[in-house]
Amino acid sequence: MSTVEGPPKRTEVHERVVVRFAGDSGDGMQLAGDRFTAATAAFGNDLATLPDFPAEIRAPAGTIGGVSAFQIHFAARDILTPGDKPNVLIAMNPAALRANIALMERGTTILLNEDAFTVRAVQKAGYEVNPLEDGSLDAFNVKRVPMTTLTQAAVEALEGVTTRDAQKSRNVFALGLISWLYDRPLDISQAWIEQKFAKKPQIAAANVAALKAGWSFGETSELIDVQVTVPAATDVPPGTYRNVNGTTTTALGLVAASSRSGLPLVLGAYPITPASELLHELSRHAKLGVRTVQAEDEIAAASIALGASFGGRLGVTSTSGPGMDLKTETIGLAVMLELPMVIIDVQRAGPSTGLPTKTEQGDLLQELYGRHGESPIPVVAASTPGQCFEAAYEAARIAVRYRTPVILLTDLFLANSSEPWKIPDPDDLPPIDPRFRTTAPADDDVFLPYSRDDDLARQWAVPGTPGLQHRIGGLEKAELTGAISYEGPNHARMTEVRNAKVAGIEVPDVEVHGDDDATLLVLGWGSSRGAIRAGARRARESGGRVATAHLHHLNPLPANLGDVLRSYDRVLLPEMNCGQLAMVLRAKYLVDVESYSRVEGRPLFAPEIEQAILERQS
Amino acid sequence: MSTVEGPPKRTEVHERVVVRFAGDSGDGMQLAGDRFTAATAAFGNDLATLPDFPAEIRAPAGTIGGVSAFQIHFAARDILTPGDKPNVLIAMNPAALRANIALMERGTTILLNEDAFTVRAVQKAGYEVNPLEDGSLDAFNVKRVPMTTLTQAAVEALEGVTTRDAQKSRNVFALGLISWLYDRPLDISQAWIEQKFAKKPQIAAANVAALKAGWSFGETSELIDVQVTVPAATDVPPGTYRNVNGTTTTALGLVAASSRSGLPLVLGAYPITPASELLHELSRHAKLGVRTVQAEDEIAAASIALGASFGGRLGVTSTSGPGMDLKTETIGLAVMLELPMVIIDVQRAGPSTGLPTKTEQGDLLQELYGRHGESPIPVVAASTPGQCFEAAYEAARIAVRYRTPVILLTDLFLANSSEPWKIPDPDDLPPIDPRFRTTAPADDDVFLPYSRDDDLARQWAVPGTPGLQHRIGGLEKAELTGAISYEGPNHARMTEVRNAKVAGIEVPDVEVHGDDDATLLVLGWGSSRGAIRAGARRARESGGRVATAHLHHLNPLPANLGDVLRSYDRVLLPEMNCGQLAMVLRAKYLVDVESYSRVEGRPLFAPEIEQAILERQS
Amino acid sequence: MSTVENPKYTKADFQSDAETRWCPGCGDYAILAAVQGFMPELGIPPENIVFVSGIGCAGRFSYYMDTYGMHGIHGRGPALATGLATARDDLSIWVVTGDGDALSIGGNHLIHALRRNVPVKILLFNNQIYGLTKGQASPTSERGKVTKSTPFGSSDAPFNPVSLALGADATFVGRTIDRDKKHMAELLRAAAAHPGTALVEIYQNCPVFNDGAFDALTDKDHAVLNQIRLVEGQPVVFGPQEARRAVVHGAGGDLEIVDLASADESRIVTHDSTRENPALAFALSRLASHPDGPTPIGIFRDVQRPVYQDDVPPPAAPSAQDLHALLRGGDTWTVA
Amino acid sequence: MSTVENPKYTKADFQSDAETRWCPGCGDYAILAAVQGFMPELGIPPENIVFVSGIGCAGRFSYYMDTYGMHGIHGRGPALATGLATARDDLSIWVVTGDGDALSIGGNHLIHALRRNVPVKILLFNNQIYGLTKGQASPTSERGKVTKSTPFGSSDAPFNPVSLALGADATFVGRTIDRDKKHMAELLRAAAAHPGTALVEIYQNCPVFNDGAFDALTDKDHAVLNQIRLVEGQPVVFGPQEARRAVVHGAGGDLEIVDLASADESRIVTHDSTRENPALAFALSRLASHPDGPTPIGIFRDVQRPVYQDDVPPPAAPSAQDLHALLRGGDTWTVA
Ligand SMILES: Cc1ncc(C[n+]2csc(CCOP(=O)(O)OP(=O)(O)O)c2C)c(N)n1
Ligand SMILES: Cc1ncc(C[n+]2csc(CCOP(=O)(O)OP(=O)(O)O)c2C)c(N)n1
Ligand code: SF4
Ligand code: SF4
Ligand SMILES: [Mg+2]
Ligand SMILES: [Mg+2]
Repeated sequence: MSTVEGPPKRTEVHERVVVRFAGDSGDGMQLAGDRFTAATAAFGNDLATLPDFPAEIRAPAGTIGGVSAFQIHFAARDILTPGDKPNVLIAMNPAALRANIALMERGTTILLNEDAFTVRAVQKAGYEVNPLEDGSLDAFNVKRVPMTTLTQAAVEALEGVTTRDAQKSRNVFALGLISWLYDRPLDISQAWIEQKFAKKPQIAAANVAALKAGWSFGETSELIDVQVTVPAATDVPPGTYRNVNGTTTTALGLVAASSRSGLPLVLGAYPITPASELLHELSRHAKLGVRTVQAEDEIAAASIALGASFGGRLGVTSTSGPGMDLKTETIGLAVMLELPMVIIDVQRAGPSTGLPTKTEQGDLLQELYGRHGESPIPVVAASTPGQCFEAAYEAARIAVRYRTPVILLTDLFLANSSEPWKIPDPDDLPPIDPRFRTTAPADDDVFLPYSRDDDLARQWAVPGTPGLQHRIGGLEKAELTGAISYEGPNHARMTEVRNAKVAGIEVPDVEVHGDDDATLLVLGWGSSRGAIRAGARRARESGGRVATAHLHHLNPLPANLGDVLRSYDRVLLPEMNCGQLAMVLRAKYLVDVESYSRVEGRPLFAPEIEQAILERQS
Repeated sequence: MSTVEGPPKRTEVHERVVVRFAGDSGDGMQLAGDRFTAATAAFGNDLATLPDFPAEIRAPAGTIGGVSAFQIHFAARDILTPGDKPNVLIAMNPAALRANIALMERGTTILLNEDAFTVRAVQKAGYEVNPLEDGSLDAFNVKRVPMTTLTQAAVEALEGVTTRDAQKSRNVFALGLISWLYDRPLDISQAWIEQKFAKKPQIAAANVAALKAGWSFGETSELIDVQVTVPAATDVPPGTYRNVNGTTTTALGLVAASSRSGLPLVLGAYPITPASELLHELSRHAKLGVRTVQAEDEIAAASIALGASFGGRLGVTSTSGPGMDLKTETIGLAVMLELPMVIIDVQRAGPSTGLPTKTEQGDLLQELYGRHGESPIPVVAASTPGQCFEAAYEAARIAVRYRTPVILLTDLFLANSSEPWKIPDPDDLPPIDPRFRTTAPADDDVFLPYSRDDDLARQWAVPGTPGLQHRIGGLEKAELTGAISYEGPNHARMTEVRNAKVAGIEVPDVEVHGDDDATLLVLGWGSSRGAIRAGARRARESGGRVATAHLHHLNPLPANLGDVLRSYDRVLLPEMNCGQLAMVLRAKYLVDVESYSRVEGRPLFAPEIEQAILERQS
Repeated sequence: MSTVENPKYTKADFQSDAETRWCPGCGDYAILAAVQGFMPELGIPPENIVFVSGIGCAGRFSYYMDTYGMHGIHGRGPALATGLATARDDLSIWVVTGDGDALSIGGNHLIHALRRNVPVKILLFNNQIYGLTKGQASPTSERGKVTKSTPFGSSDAPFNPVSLALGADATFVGRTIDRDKKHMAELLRAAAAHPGTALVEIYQNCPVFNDGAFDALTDKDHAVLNQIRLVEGQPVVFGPQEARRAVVHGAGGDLEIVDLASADESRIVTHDSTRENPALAFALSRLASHPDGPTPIGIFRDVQRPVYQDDVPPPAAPSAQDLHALLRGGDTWTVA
Repeated sequence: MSTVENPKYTKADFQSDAETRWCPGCGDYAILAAVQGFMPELGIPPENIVFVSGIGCAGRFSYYMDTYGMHGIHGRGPALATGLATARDDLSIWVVTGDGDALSIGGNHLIHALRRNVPVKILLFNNQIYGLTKGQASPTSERGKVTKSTPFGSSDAPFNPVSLALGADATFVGRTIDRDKKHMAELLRAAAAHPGTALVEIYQNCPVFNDGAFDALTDKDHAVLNQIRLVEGQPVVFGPQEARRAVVHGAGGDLEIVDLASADESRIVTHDSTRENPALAFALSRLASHPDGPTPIGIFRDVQRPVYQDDVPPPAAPSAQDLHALLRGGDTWTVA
């Protein structure tokens, strides 16, 4: 590469850009993506990101199965999804190219590590012939960058840096290059590197050198003729922000609920993809008083949470599909005991073991109806990475206020994707008051653990409280006393009370957005929110008229929902399942809700929603 | 008692009678009821019976909690339920009287063991004052029979008979008395006693003596002035009959399916009330080749059944509510593996541990939707004790034909109650052909375990078959090959195929009975069939117009169901739950199905259905 | 848990007003009386004591104690109690379970509680049968046992609960008998004093479905012949005066039972439940695979090991400041 | 299962065409090669062999064997295999499981399979970590282990799988090492020959999440120091020629490790895996609670006990006549 001043560059201004980093699991693409995200956030763009991990632990290096990718969508205006079609693909090897080429539209840019396209590597990726040679990439704007060589050259000079270190900093070279391409400041990344490798100065040096080499290659090489700027977003409300994925916000929401309620948080969990991350995240907060138990299985995990709740703590358990199956019986016990408990299901794709690294919304009906007997449970669903905070907090609030297990639904997409999140002021959060029963009854009367307040919430007296010793269990209980009762009429009354309590939970009305004159309502729940909003926005831009609404409470449903549904000619309900919520709404409101169903293990995309809307313009 | 000829007796002819035997758990009421039932069946009446066990293992003798009862309804015409209001109550002690008096209408007869009404016993039963003395029974036709004394007297003469033996044959005295009252032959009971106690002749003698004493007391005592005859039923189709409860017929249906399909039966089960009886029943058939495993828990029980199915056997697992929760994950695996498996849920009342000895239909939604992900399963529900045979056979047939787990729903009421059952000719049963894949593919092509026939049933090749070795598991499978696939579109197709396979199962159209001009349809499923039919019959007798239909297949639903529902102004759906099937039908057909819901741990009664119908006559 | 001389509480303080519902003559009555009688010794207020139980006749136990109580679901008692112990380090937590509850459906939770050394005391009522479900074989029923579910005899070999617990690295394992109030109290005392998980197997007679299962150890003439009472620091000898027998280290390394008279003094086992190595305790547990002959009762093992989560900060709700700081952690930026 | 001299089958007959998907350098590759290499010895046609596995990296094993195979759900392998063994007595059934799969979620099924003595062979790949879920502590991870789920160190004590199995009355328990193809083959051979349940613990290195967990037994210099190879009928001695050591019966009855030179011949343990009493096998298993020092490998126990359901009639579909008779059983009456 020439070290003399390079040619002058064109610069273009774009409103939104989607960049995708792809390489072998070992290539550190997630890190490159993270850092680029941090710089972009600091720069002031709105953004959304999505990592795309390989399903296999570590498929052989260089194979399709081993490709790991990270996508970021950033813009000068608020954005709602990590984007569908990348404008730029960074491919660190042939497998990365082959695995992602299908996502690229003609005319888009592909930055690839030329050095990696050896004969062996090309074969390993499953190519017959080298794609750089058979013209199969002609439709794209391909930039071949000898990243390995350049990184090598940049770092070999340094003291005590091995070739291996050089190898490992290729990703940082790519980061530098892409930072130049989109005119992101280097200092943030550099500071991060220096702090991260503070203990290994030569590694730090190597990475900084690679970072700068990437930048200056962009600046000087003829290969790259245009620099793109995406102006900072202007429509961002003021406040302090951080970039978070749904796992982090879920953890924060729970810790916030613990802090605000004064109830220590106890998590019982058993590792499972993708829910494990929440266990990892909460385990790091031990010093704050959070207790996590890696249980022997999900049954124990749920039981541990429930045991903690009985002890007057905030008992939480988290898992994904197969684990939910196993928690069923314990959740049913919690329904009978009427104790607060939060169960988090980070949904993944498919029945049985299914597709552990893909996303879906297939567990809704299980949460609503998956227990034997009449066993009602409130269900809350999060809609964006940031909103997981509120959703988790709300789940805990309902659980404590109404003395009931609450299921919080998120999914793999929410858990892994990230967006800038305006950090809330804890004091603005609704209070959570455990309202423990602490006073013993007067001598001549007895404590009635199943007597209730106006919310039908029962009295909660915890061990250690003098004079309130009592026994509860899974057999049907007599009204008020909670003693065992086999009386039919009592069972009927208790069944009614349990139903009424959940049905009576106060939930906010659903809000409708969009065109007043719209005859089509697109209703959603969970992680499809961004895609639906974006799809509707696009549809409007192409002249469509549509209203949208999104549900965060799935049981009970908002009081105004029936009227809202009836006020439109057509209601379309996109779900990443075979129409589960649609069926619930049809039964409840006898409205002909139309289901838009996708089960491809991926989030919904804005363009398909846009199209679905436009197809339904009357 | 006087041994001289007693007074001449009036005889009355009744069309139907309900008799209830009640006593302490130790009093042998179930046996007395069983024997009376046998005699009545042999006599040629149609009948239905229902035992009513105490919830506690063995509550202290003489307490309400320890009362055990047996009810029989027999008639000269076909009957449909064990009856609601008894005409005669046999009460062996004060607790039995107190526990059952609420069931008796004024004017009905109460035969009680006078000797048992001691001061202590009366208190133990929870009476303030002796009900024989405070006039509280004036509304009834009370016959005080000193059963203990009379039995004593009858047997003390005999060689080597202890007072204890005498005590223990009080129930047989009652049997003799009631046999006289309804003019049942004694010989059958006598033969049974002699055979049962063949090894203990003096016990046999004591019981026979007690039996006869009871009879002659009826014949001779002034106390009993009328003998009732219920003529043999005339509308009974010819054939060989036996009296069976739903547990026995379920077991027989499974064994029949095993015999007809040639697939050895393997049951994996873990004890639980009321499903344990099925485990006990099938365990007795080991000599026929039936293998039963009492597993360590329900998860293992289901896994054992599924492992057996993989081995090319008829894998079956049986349980009740709490156990269903635990089988969830394994059933999901069976859905993915597409292997035949029968899961039997003998429903009991309530969520969690609930009311283990009461009946309910609360598990329907769990069976339909209780698994994570999109996990469709056929569901069959039995409607009468006898029909459990067909239902079990049908569940096995569907499982084998379509290679799918099938859930069979029965309930505690069906499992315990009995009725005469016309023994079917096995040759009339539909064939079950496993259609194993046995031929290895030609050298150059491969075995495709997930290739399908017209029913979408996949190829089933079992271990031991040369050349067809293959691997299957819970991860999503590639179409045809069954290899692991993480491809989104493949997952969408497989989800569709699994849904289509179950949706495409051939089930007979639902039949409508009753008045052509009816505008009200009463639709039912499961054990409510008898009550609905009887209720409708009564309603018609009092001038109501109504049609009835009953579902035996809950997934998929009969093809004509939508049209049937739409052809009535009103559809009433009685269920022993909070409207579970109603919600499914509303969602699917957008018909305003009205739910009649009872969750009192008891079967539905004909009179309440009759009333519900009459209230809805337009 | 310190036991006190003049207890502040009486047996009555631990008797709830729920009517006991076991069959007449059930061994559970004796155990209940013994436990209620022992509780005052702990000197712990009833409100700081919790009984967690599973499902079964044994499981009903928690209703009869006037403490806090949770009647859980089948087999999950140890897991529920683990959650409670994790959440609250200020309580005395007891689990009551049956042989089916603890060893069949609940086997996994039991062995994991034992290895973790969770601070709970587990009372296993072993009647070698399923009582509540009216008489099926349990994991401690002998091979060949005829029950409702095994009409031709069970083909499973039974667990030896003490061996299983030792194999799971239990720090405290004891065995006692429903009929022996005094011995039971000793074991309850030692279990209560043990910092980690204590498992106490209690042989319990079920007169209705498995009557006499423990006659070899309970009825007058046999008890003296068959009870091998493990006494700390004492040689392991048993049997009537005229025919004393001893447990000795055999040649091959196994333990053997020989006549005391003919026994080589130096080979007689001296009982020491505090040995770090569970091998000898295990060997003792193998003297009887089933309680139909000479069977050891008493404390097999009682050793110290870090108690579960004693090494982590106590559970607490984060302060407002901590929460504030936590929310603002990581890279943040401000939009004016 | 007779092993034959000139096997009819070759390794290739047991290799499926599925692409192996483990990380480079994973110990599972070595185990796969060893098992595929051993299979021909059985002389059993591939179609009569079934591999059942749970979930985990280890669980993928069944896809790579060209036999019948079932990749089940997490922890349920032994239960699925019990069903298969109950249904079919003509198959050679193998279960492949991991330390989390077998000992965490699946612990209960494992101990029950062992006590029942179901005719299945269980290969437990113990890498002392959760591999597939990317590195959490497992029930065999050492106390204090820092993992993603235990950032401040695990506070659970680990299981010793051999001790646990012996406590559960296992009839066959062995231990081997992924790197030692020959030793593994010996254990597979013995396991295959055992009529009941055989549990073989295989120490397996996970280079990605728990690299070097077994270095004390595998890397050249340490192996000779720490491998205590149990050889039938031989004294239990180990270590390099210049520093041989012996396992002896200690005074108190525990086993001790001493220098061979100074050892009292008569006290040196002679290995006998066929002793009815598992006490000595258990004692051997306690020589190392964790494989970081001298650790026994080989066959701890191999005894005969009735095999599960060998005592009941073989599974069969009832004949038409039997069915006819059964339906007409009990009191019947005929209506003309
Ligand atoms: C999930 C579940 N499965 C099965 C049952 C039924 N059940 C209740 S208690 C019990 C076993 C009781 O035996 P044991 O634990 O020995 O207690 P015991 O009654 O003998 O005291 C069973 C199988 C249940 N309640 N829940
Ligand atoms: C019910 C259920 N819970 C959790 C998981 C997630 N999971 C898959 S494998 C595994 C543990 C793997 O560890 P191990 O058994 O030691 O096998 P390894 O990967 O180390 O070979 C877990 C927790 C699951 N698949 N199913
Ligand atoms: S069944 Fe047995 S254990 Fe249960 S209460 Fe009765 S006697 Fe006691
Ligand atoms: S994670 Fe570990 S155990 Fe799993 S495949 Fe990779 S190296 Fe092997
Ligand atoms: Mg028991
Ligand atoms: Mg592992």
